Amino acid sequence: MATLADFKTSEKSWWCPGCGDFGVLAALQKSLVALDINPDELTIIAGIGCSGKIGNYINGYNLHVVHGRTLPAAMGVKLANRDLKVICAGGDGDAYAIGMGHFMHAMRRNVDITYLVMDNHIYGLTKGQYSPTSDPGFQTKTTPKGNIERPVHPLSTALAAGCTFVAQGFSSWQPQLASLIQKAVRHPGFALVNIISPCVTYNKINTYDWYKTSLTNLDTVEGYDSQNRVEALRVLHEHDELVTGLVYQDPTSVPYEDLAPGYSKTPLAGQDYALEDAVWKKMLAGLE
Amino acid sequence: MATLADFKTSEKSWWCPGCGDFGVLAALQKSLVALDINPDELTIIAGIGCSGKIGNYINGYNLHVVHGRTLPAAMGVKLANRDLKVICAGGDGDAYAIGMGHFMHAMRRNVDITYLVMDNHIYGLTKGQYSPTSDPGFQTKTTPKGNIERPVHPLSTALAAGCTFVAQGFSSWQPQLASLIQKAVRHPGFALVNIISPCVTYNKINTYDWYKTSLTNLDTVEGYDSQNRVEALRVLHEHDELVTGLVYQDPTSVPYEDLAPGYSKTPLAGQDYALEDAVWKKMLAGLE
Amino acid sequence: MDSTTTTVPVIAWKIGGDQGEGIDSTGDALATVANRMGYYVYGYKSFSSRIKGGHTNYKVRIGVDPLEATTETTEILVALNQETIDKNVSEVRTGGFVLADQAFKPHLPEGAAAHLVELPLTEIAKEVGSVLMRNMVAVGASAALLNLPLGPFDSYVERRFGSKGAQIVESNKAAIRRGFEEIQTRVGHLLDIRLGEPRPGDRLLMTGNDAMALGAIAGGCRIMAAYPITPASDVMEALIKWFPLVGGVVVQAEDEMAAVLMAIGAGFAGARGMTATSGPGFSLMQEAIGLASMTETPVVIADIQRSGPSTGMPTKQEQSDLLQMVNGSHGEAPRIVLTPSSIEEVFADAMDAFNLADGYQCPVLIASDLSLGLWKRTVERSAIDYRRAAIDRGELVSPEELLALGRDVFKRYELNDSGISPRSVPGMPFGQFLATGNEHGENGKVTEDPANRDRMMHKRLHKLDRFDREGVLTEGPKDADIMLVAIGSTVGILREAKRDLEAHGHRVGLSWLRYLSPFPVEATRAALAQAQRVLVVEQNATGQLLSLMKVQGIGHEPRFSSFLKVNGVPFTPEEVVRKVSGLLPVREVV
Amino acid sequence: MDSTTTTVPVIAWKIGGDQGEGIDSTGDALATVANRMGYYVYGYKSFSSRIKGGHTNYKVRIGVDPLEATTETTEILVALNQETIDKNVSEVRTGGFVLADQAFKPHLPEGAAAHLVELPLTEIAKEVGSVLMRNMVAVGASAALLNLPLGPFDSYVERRFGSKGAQIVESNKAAIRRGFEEIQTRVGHLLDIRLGEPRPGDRLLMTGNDAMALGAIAGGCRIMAAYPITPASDVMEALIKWFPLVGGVVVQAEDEMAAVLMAIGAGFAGARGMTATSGPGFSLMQEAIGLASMTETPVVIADIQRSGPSTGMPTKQEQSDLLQMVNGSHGEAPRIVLTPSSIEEVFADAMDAFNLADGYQCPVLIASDLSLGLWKRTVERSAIDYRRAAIDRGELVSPEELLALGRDVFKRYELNDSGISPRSVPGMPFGQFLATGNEHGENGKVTEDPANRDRMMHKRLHKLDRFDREGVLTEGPKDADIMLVAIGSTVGILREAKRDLEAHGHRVGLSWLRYLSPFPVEATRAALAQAQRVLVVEQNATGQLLSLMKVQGIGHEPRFSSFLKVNGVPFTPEEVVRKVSGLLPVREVV
Ligand SMILES: Cc1ncc(C[n+]2csc(CCOP(=O)(O)OP(=O)(O)O)c2C)c(N)n1
Ligand SMILES: Cc1ncc(C[n+]2csc(CCOP(=O)(O)OP(=O)(O)O)c2C)c(N)n1
Ligand code: SF4
Ligand code: SF4
Ligand SMILES: [Mg+2]
Ligand SMILES: [Mg+2]
Repeated sequence: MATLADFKTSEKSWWCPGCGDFGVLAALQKSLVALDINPDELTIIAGIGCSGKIGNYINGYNLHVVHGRTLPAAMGVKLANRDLKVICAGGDGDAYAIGMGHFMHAMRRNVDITYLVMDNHIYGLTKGQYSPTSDPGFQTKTTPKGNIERPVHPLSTALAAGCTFVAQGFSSWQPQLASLIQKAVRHPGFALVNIISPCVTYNKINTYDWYKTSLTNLDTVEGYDSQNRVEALRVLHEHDELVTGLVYQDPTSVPYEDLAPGYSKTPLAGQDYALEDAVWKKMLAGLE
Repeated sequence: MATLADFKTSEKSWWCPGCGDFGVLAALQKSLVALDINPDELTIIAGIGCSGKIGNYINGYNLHVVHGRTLPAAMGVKLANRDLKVICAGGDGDAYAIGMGHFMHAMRRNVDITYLVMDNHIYGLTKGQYSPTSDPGFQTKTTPKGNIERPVHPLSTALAAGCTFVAQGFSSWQPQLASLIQKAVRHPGFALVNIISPCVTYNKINTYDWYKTSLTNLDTVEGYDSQNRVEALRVLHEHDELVTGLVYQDPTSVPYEDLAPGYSKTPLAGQDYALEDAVWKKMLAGLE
Repeated sequence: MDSTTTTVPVIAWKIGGDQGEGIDSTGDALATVANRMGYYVYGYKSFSSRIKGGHTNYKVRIGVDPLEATTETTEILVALNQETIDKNVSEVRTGGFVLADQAFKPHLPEGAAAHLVELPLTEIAKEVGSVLMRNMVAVGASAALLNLPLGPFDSYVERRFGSKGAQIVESNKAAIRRGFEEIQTRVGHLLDIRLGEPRPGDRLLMTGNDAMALGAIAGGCRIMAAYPITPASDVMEALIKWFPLVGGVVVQAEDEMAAVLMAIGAGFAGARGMTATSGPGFSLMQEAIGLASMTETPVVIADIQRSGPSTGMPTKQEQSDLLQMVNGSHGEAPRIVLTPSSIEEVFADAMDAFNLADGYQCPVLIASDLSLGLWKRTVERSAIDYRRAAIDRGELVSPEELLALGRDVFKRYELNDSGISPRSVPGMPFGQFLATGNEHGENGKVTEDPANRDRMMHKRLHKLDRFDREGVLTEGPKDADIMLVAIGSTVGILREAKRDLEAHGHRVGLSWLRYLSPFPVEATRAALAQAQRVLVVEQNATGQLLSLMKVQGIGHEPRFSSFLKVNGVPFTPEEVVRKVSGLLPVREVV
Repeated sequence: MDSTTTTVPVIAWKIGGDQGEGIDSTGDALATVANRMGYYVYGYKSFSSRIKGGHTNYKVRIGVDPLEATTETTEILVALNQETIDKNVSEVRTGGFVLADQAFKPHLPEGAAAHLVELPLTEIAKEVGSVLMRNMVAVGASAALLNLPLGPFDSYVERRFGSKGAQIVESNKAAIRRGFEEIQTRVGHLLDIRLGEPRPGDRLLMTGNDAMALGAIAGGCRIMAAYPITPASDVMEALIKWFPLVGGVVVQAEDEMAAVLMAIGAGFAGARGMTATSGPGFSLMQEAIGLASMTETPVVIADIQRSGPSTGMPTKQEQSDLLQMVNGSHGEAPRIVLTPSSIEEVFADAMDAFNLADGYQCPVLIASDLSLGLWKRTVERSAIDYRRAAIDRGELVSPEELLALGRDVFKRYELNDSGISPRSVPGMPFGQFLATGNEHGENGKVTEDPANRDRMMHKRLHKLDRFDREGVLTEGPKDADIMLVAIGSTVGILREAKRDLEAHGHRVGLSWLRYLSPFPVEATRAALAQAQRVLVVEQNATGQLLSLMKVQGIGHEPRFSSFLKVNGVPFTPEEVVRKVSGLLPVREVV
């Protein structure tokens, strides 16, 4: 059984002191231990951004892809070796700007992937432009007069897209976040955990303090039913998505891997790819 | 005032006889007349697919772009000349597969564009692969054993994305479709009309007859309130999106053009771009 | 009239009508039967980016020797409408036949050299069951004109329609027989030529796209992700059909960027992944090619080129993505670019591509083209052999080595002489590493150290220095009067032209490049050094292959010239013969 | 000690510390003041793809003549931490100074040739208000060492911090003064060199990205869409600042494909649109470039190149997207590629790009690079003149002509000698047309007719035949001992090297290409014909510029060679001098 140390690397962090991403990293590492995952079967597919550097700090097989395209790469990884634990991580720009198309389609396909979006409402690494989740009116380098676009609502969007597991955590609320990550990894299908992860350098509005007073913890909402999609949408609307906890889980979720016709039950990676003569003949039969 | 003839071209249609796209074309042309639009101020930005050929049959300024990217091109057109009527059209693959990211972001920006998605649940032009709106179990060239992906729900997705006008029409129900298109064009902001437009060649399941018995016309639903987003989501869920009519309109919608700081009130196209010396000096002042 | 009939090695047959009228399956029926009888077949379709309506035609050349191109003349034209006659009659050679449906009151234009045979195709079809059978009646009539026996058609129908029930089988058979008899009883065998005897063998009738899919399967590919696009879609569709037999999986991606990233993800995770696309999709994959190159992740990308730029002419032939294949993606991202020139080479290259991708740990691009991808041709079964090469995963670190190293020691990008570092794959204890598109050190960690940068750029760029596949193949004399040079489907065309030119007494060579990256500089130089003249024949407008040669200092001399075509129609051997004849002094046949 | 002080034309100052410690604004303060005093300034930063932490430094060269590069030695190093000393002291020349904050107990390594001056920077900062003022104390101390008067610093502070209230202004002034006095009283002016007198003029201090934005505005650009990326983001950010003054609009797009399509849409609709990006984003724009080229829609795309491939080293210099700029996109898609080599040329090219895009109705790419885009330099105000060229919209059909034609007659793609067809824009009656990425006829309608295809390909490819801008600029003798050749920011480096080499008696020429597509074949040949040797200096690994020359038959001879660098650090003039000295026989200074 792996320990916390097993999931750490010698790499020194490149994040600013106080960055919310430290909390995401910590919760993830704790969850990996709690889930009894083996570092060799762990794959982290990370995007480009401050957030995307998370892979550098976790001992696992890490693929750091081009901006916005973690999810298709992760699908390729999972389908190549269905025994692996596949975790994607990236920022709100990576996920919801350039990555939006892949995000929507990954949810529809329901491959067994956990997606941690480290949402700071800003582009950190490129030094402070607004992001798709930035609030209206928010002033940034590219919105000096305030943001005029309607923000993406990741959770309602995920529900509309048919995502089978939708949750939101807060980097400061470690126990809940860690428990959400664990549930997400255990979920058989695509699991989104949008994680509020404040940027202390470029976002002086959506700060730790601001969130602490704005967020509603769904765990404390009496009678909240996380299996009711329509109800979930209503509650999200009511709270302008400022909630944490498990928003929705489809208990009947069957992952893509189990539905794909003819797809190998054992990992494709590591097979010898030998062909049987009879199979080859069968393929060629249609060409005679 | 333009007549129907003014919006026709000499081009012979390349669609299969009976294709739903004929109905979309007809309703659009009728609407253009009813809206008293001038063919010179009409721009159609069309995608790639059978559907994308619609621009070829309408007398207007037509930009036939690369697959999936009508909406950003349309934004460029509208911002270049805010006096133009900007209509986008394309298929369900163009809109919701390769174009999904742009679709989500165009809705957030709320530029005054009308988007007609000609939805046949199939890739027509590439000869019958399943599309993002294909039903589960649907057998196509690429899903010989039946589709295993959850379909995109364009209307709920649009609502989640903050779209300020969401409607669905049916190519066979001309009067309603034409009226929806007119409302959409008049709407100050981004307007989505998803149009059920059967493919008679590659989709033998979602046929005209099938739709005629499956669709609920919202115009006939007593008390349906098209200004209530949450209610709209509930009704869509209830009918699995098989409805026609105006699903939602935000009466307070202000288009992007009216919010962009400093953006010219008169069309940018056609200006002489002359600079005043004082303005130039002001710009250079920060570089002294 | 047998006495006046010459036996010929090839006859060309063509059927034309509107798209959506079953032209494809009719041509396929004839081609399949001829192929099974032991003839060599080459099929070629002219079609548009449109589903129903609009003229389309399918030409099938049937011969006693291998065929590799379509040509300018036709012996038998089957016309389902007048447009077909108007558009195609000029290529029907004197004495040839136009076989037309009475129903549309066909007529030949003034001065046409062909015979018109009006047949009640629609009428007969209705009699035997349904107007849909019209094309089958035409097939039967064609068989009679071609002097082919009916038996093989019967077995074709049984195989093809067997699953649809006895009635369908019988009425199809009847349609063919009625067409056959109609010719026999009404006109007899009127062609002044007669096809030579077939030479039965163990052969297949297939396209380059079929070969691509089969090569991939044989090469160990088990994950394919693609987005539909003409003329590449059927690589995906073939794999969807065949993969379930070997446990593989195809994902129809949301776009080409997703498709190629899925394939890269698969490569990272230790499986063999690929994608297939055409120009527009290939342009969208440029960023990802850089990622695979930088992270040294194996991936195979097939580009079935079509007419560009932009949407261009989606159903038309071209070879104009070469420069993008070699140089596309920002920065300097080493890759391998293979250029198969025949269906057999497509199979071989597709199969080898996966060993090469694993072996050199880089993206392998396969440059096919529409003609090579879509047109059916007779191929020896022995050339499509899954045992032609063993699966070779390249440099992999062993579990034992990793165990000996322990945690945090393994260097995924260790520098060594070859530039190829043994890799680990997820699941191997102590093999963890970071694969990143950022510049990185030997252990994979991101670093901007200038000295490391130099070393890593050198490693990636020079690992291909040892690439040692045969770069150029040549047929004919090296010191030829003229050396024809090409890649892709143009090579088959040149081979047919070469035969003709040789018949006219010219000493003609044919050289074709088997890959463009790394560029086979020495092999190209050697192949072309002695030729009097060199003609680089390309289906593009700017001479991209010659440009690639010129960068290497090959092709600047006046003995080099280009022959280019970009109008969407493949070169014909005849065109090449005319061009070459214009360049060379006339020679007597010896 | 004035007597022993030599007057020099340039002094280099450098400040180093952790990222996020205000190194940027400190360097800017000194550079701005020096520039306003009439000195010429060149700034250069070394930074990482990281927000806080990690070493960064900012070097400012201050001189009495124009400067165009960063060099290897430094006279004054301001160190805010020990790492700065360790990493940079080797470049401090003998007699130079290391000015360090006492707070971290600085020490010089064994054998360092510099003087260490420890100052209580932090302490003084605290005294005048806040530890944040530490850098300002260092600025003051530097001013004293450099022998600059305090007055200009006071006015800088007033301008810079005026809006933040009198107290901030005063405490900043105090910090600078205290630093200044500290040097004066504690060490005096110890440098053995002294900067020559400034030559006041009307100058600006700006980056190439500033110039890009200003050129765009002057060129009539009013729509810009982009996605943030280093080192291109500040083109967008500058336009966001300036566009409201002229009614323009910037859209921060969701990705680069959206950005370029927005710019294309704007061009179609008759406005002038652009986008700016760097390698990864540029790779994503390949498909769209083909669309603009095929539809003959004007659009301007700036690529501020950085180290590739893939994510590469995002904050490091490189010039490795050249081949993709010239040949990227599938098929054959004509475009113009401009290569400015200085901030002034960036301004000129950005401005002209819009006339060229309208004039040739095609995409215009501007190849800038990180060094050119990000580093501030002194520029004469007269070189940044919005009146340098009139707006020229190119061939436009007039409303009268359209009216005379009536409906359905206008041919958007009419064939003519120039290949450039007068265009209409939405809003013009009877000017309607279809702009499609499919091949099309003169009226814009889709067609696959082979003859039309040939004509249209010819039209698009050959309209650039008349492109007649000056292709190559040369300084120095054409029959030089060595001709240095480059593009982009490398040119300024070579100019500095050339001066040095000349001082050593060499006859050196410098040629730089002003565009790469269409390739200025004759101009390049002419410029290089007479040189004894030609050295093509490029900041990439494979010699892309030389490759482009070689395709044209230029550069194969042995007198040509390449000097390449790809480790992320720009060439220094010294490096070039050493390289050239190695190639040339030693000459006596005459
Ligand atoms: C194709 C491409 N475009 C742009 C960039 C530049 N880029 C790097 S990170 C980033 C966005 C960062 O924002 P986010 O995803 O929210 O991550 P954060 O830094 O806030 O964690 C961008 C635009 C890139 N690397 N690649
Ligand atoms: C980048 C790119 N990828 C793929 C294609 C091929 N392609 C043309 S149309 C189309 C999809 C057609 O489906 P849809 O958008 O639903 O339109 P329909 O034909 O059904 O109206 C595809 C994949 C392309 N033209 N460009
Ligand atoms: S810039 Fe913001 S997101 Fe990036 S490391 Fe710093 S605090 Fe975190
Ligand atoms: S294939 Fe389908 S969508 Fe395309 S034209 Fe025919 S009926 Fe319409
Ligand atoms: Mg962010
Ligand atoms: Mg469709």
